[in-house]
Amino acid sequence: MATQAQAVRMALHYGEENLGVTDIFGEDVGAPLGGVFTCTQGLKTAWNAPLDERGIIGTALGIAYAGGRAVAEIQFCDYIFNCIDLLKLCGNVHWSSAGAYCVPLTVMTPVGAGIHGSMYHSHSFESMMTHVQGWKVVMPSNPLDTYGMLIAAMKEPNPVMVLLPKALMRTKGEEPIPGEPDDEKELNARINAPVGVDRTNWRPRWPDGLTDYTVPFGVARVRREGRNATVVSYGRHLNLCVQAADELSAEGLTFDVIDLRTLYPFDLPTVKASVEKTGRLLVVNEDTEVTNFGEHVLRRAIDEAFYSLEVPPRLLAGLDVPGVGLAWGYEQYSVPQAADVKAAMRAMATATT
Amino acid sequence: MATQAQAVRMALHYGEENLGVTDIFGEDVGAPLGGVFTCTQGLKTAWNAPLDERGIIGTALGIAYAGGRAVAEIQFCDYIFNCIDLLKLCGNVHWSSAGAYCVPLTVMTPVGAGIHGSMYHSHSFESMMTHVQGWKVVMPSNPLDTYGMLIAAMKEPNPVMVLLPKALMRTKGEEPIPGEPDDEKELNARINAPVGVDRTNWRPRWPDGLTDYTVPFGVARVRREGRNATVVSYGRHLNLCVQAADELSAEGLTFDVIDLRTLYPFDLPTVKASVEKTGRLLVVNEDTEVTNFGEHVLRRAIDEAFYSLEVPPRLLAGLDVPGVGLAWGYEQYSVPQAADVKAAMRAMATATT
Amino acid sequence: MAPSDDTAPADARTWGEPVTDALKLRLHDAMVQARLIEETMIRMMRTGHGYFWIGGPGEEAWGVPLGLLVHKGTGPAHDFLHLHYRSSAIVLAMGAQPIDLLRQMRSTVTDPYSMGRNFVNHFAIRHWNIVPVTPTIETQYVSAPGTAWVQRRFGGIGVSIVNGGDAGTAEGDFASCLNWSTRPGQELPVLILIAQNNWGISTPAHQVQSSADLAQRAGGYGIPHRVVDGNDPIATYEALREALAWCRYERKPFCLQGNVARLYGHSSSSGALRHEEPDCVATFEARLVRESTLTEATARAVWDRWQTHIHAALEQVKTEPMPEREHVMLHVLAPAGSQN
Amino acid sequence: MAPSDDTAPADARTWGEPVTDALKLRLHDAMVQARLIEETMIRMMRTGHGYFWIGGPGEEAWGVPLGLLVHKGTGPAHDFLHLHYRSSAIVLAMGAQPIDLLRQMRSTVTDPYSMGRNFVNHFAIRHWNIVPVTPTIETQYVSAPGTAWVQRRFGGIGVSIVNGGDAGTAEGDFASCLNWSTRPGQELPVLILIAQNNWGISTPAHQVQSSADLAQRAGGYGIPHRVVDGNDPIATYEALREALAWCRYERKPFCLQGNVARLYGHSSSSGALRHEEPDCVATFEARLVRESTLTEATARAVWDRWQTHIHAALEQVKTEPMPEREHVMLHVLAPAGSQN
Ligand SMILES: Cc1ncc(C[n+]2csc(CCOP(=O)(O)OP(=O)(O)O)c2C)c(N)n1
Ligand SMILES: Cc1ncc(C[n+]2csc(CCOP(=O)(O)OP(=O)(O)O)c2C)c(N)n1
Ligand SMILES: [Mg+2]
Ligand SMILES: [Mg+2]
Repeated sequence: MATQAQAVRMALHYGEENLGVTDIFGEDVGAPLGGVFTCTQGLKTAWNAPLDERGIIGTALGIAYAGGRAVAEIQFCDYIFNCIDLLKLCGNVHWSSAGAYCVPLTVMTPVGAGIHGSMYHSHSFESMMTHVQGWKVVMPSNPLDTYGMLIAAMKEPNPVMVLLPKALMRTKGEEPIPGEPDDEKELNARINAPVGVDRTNWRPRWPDGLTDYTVPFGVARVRREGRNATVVSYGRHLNLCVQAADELSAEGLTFDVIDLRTLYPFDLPTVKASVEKTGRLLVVNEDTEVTNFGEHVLRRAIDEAFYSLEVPPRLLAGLDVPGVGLAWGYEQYSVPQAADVKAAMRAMATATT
Repeated sequence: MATQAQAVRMALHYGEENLGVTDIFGEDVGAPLGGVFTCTQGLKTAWNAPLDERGIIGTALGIAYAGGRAVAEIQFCDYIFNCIDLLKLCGNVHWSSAGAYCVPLTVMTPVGAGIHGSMYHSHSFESMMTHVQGWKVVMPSNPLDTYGMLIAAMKEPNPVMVLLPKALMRTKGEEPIPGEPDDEKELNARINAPVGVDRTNWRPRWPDGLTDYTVPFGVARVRREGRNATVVSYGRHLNLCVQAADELSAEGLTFDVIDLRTLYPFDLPTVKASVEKTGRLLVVNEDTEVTNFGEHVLRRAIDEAFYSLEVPPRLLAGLDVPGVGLAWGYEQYSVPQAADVKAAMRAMATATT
Repeated sequence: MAPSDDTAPADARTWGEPVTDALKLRLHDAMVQARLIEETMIRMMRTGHGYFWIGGPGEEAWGVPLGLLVHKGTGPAHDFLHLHYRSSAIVLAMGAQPIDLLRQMRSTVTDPYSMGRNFVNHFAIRHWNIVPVTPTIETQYVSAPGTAWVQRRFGGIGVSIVNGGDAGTAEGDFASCLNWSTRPGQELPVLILIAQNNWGISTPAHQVQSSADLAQRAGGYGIPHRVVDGNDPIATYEALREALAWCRYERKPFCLQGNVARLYGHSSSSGALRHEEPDCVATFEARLVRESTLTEATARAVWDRWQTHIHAALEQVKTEPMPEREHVMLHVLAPAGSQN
Repeated sequence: MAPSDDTAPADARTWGEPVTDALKLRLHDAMVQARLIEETMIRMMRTGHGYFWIGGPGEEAWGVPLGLLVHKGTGPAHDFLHLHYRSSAIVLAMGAQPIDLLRQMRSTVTDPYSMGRNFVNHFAIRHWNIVPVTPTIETQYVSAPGTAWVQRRFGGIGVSIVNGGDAGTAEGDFASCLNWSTRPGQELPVLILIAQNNWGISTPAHQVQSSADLAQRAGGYGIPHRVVDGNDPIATYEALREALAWCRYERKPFCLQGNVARLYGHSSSSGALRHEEPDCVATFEARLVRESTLTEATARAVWDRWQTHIHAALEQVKTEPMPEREHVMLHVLAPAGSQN
């Protein structure tokens, strides 16, 4: 099975060949490194940008204006915060020009904690980004969705922000990406750049059968079905929720576990239907908890299904600290861990009304 | 009565004289203009910065490091979005340095719509800013609070973001600022720079009796008391809520109208107590509605007082559009207006359970 | 579809027609038109037919020559323009209809640039590659390398032209433009303009700029640069012609600064009052009369013709509808299949 | 309270002691110390005593001379340092304790710079005006004018020193620093350093920089500038001495670039393997031996002494506690009365 990084690579390759992608660029995105997480190894349109995030987003916008199609990477979302004005511009071009221009552009950036990244390789970005208009915002939890949402992004006439949970970069999926070789070793041999040797003459041998597999925006996926509570999550923490649901079934507790996948526009009907069924709602993410995107999910769910709620709907999110510290304890106690997720789900399912 | 702009001016004067303020700076903040809203006219430490918001925030941080105390202005919050990384840095210096450094710094910036400002003089900023850690965030609704919260800001060892509703800049308060002359004409003659003539030799004659009047952070003010619902707001919209409450009393509906004043940390106990009393909660602001600070207020209120809620708590906020358009209709239909506020309050108070 | 006048000259090393009397008259005509439109819009603001005015009166000798020299059309074969809010003379000299500027000034729903959403002089004209004018100062300098990058790959003679004020060069984005335009072996055809009017709102340049010659900053990146008297349309025209030929055929950046006037102050916020600054239209007209290229009577006729034209346009605009509730949510997201 | 060694020289026009044999030995000693600490920390990372390593081996000839020349102390009378993550040699030459770097490397709660929160080499030393090293590239260049502004007003000879890499100069913040340091009549005493190692992670400088001489960008702002061989501690020392004297007494900016080596690659992410680059410590030591300033035996003794010192420090650090739950929310907000 492909890893998330390999899924990105294959999707971008498909985009270069079939969806008009002209430029894949960012810091260290080109040869020889192919991205700090190897996501852009071997791609024919990949190139190294100057160390200037504002220049990256601005250039990407210009490429879109001129009819190109860029996939721009910000090396870590931790370094995107000097560009929020430019993201806003990308998102308002179509509206402010009364439809004259559009901004077909994909930005991808690794997010979240989980790799001992310290204060500046652990940021989350979904709360701030969903507050920026004119973008679609996605955050996959597995390689297959990563592939399918990147394909969707490269077909979009609007800017799309693809948030890649960095802790999942090397994680394999449970479902194959259509067209990937059955044999993992073969996949690695074909598309992983060799390590420890000169890569100058290395070329990938892309799998032949890659497809147009597309995950449409705005459609959640129900990963587990159950009765006792609804859990809404995405990205890395979605997997913790699934795991906890499986474990809690031993205690007789079952959950609807909803993988939002797209955060803007998010799939309210699916959330609503589930809450109406279970009467309980827990939203889980790892962004800091003040003005957190999960609070938006809660608010919209309350708007739609307040009278179905038996107990207070809750958010489990990161502590409101200025950063995730490097030492083990900081991450452990400021970012929800597997045990915290499980405890919060159990509490939600068993809270007395 | 002093206007909000005059309140700022007097508070900053008090700060220069008594609270160690060394630099008041930003674009066009110095003579001869004294700020695009006249907030910094006549101040002895005011100076004009280069047109570079990143330089402004960076320099302000440096001034704090070196033991100075700056009040930096971003001309409109619409132009602060290229500095979010620097605001985050200001907010994490104390934590990341394990307490070695602090960042005593006040940033003030005009926010919100209401002056036909079009797409880039109408932004709100509280949702994004409350998601940035390490800052206190305030948004006054009247000149007296503006004065008192600026005084508090200039005493703080932490960075404070003062969001000034731009539509209130020329609005007078109902309560005098301690020390301001009783006669409004006298106040104007003393501290308003002359219009249409050369200001080179103009000097303000500051009122003698200005005081240390301080509005503590984190303390809301209940502006109206009532039974039928709790309304939480701040800034410009708080006044619309008060007005609506007064009008709706004719219909026999009364409200607790809470002026949060400080958004971070916000006064949850006051909100909670009120919701427990009224059983109904409406939060009103003008920021766009997705991942909106008002959703945080709702979430915390639900955490604390879910079982007191008789009907769904609601948020009334701006539409999720890429900007407030210039033509009358855009602002009218995308930003909550007085009639919308009144209708939402009536609906909240009268919703059947 | 896009009008396109693909008039690449046979001799690949020059660009634009030489200065003749006919050209001088065209320059004069376009300068008068631009001035009158701006003055009309200032009056509209004063009389309640618009909320806010900002624009370029005083920059006609800088803008008109550029407008005449643009290789206009759609797509990378043609020039891209990344402009700011004082660029009306450029856009009008390219052939924009006066009535459309008045529409944006009045925020009518018929405003083709923004449907009444943006301030006046915030153009967005896709068929001429005029990308949306950003209200944020200097951000146009980071999108310009993007269009130029596509043009570099495309080949041809299309360049990207970016225009902005002096104070704005303090934003790091100006430096980003210089840097991205000069990656070794990947140099970009960007004409980097600076309209030096010695002010940023109320802040005089000498308080915040180490030197009035801002173009020399390009020198640190090996970019050829020059300062020209932006009040003299002939000087400007010649300088732009040369600079554009360089960018087009060398496929490399050039930085040109024009020293211009801010004739009505910053904007309506500061009253839009007439200031004691050089008036390039009057000076140029006097010179043409002195040189007998123009008589006073023909000059007067030019003013009258545009005055009449603009008056009629204004009357028309006053009858046009304003945006309503149903326009608010239009264009929030582009529909599938949209393209530039 | 802050240690302070206010040793302003009598002759106001020079700064720092001249190069003598004694000084050369001090330079050598400090360079060895810095190298050994970095190599120890790389080993710590490999053996599980730290999650991540980034640092400055290869930049000793650039950092040590600066560390010796800093006017160290607290407050605007002394120098402020706005450093980046390859600045260990500077901080060690100033007198920082090796054990403290090891503490940060191991993320112990005793780490005095960040209490185990930040990556190694992210210093924050208030008593020496070393402001927190920012993990964000180049933002130190926008805070430096702020401390220098206070120093300008304060008078005296304190300056602000900002250090960063070559690739980072592409961020607009580098230009902001040049601009804010040169407002006419308000020039700031900032020593603007660039450590040019020809790489930004995996991206070679020649792909993204128009010229290897980045200091010349300062020329566009009228700032004197110079490039020095950053592998030669004597050349660096002399250049820094001069540059610092200029900043201190002219109260104006200077831009100095040092061409340095990146001896162990970017960081532990790229393996922290030894690269084929000039080794300034070995070269300098060989030269001192050749010049008979040092014997091979005394040189060996220097290495041994530091090795022993560092080994003991490491053993100590291994016994120290890690942050726990109660440390997470400490320092989120500064308590009332806090001051710098
Ligand atoms: C990023 C940003 N900051 C601030 C402003 C507010 N503002 C509008 S125009 C202006 C002055 C611009 O001066 P300059 O660049 O010289 O252009 P000029 O108006 O003189 O033509 C300022 C500060 C803005 N629009 N964008
Ligand atoms: C704003 C920002 N963007 C990206 C990064 C990721 N990053 C860390 S080091 C580095 C390369 C820096 O190169 P240079 O400035 O030359 O310094 P060097 O590491 O070579 O000393 C990058 C891109 C970052 N830390 N901050
Ligand atoms: Mg100007
Ligand atoms: Mg480097």
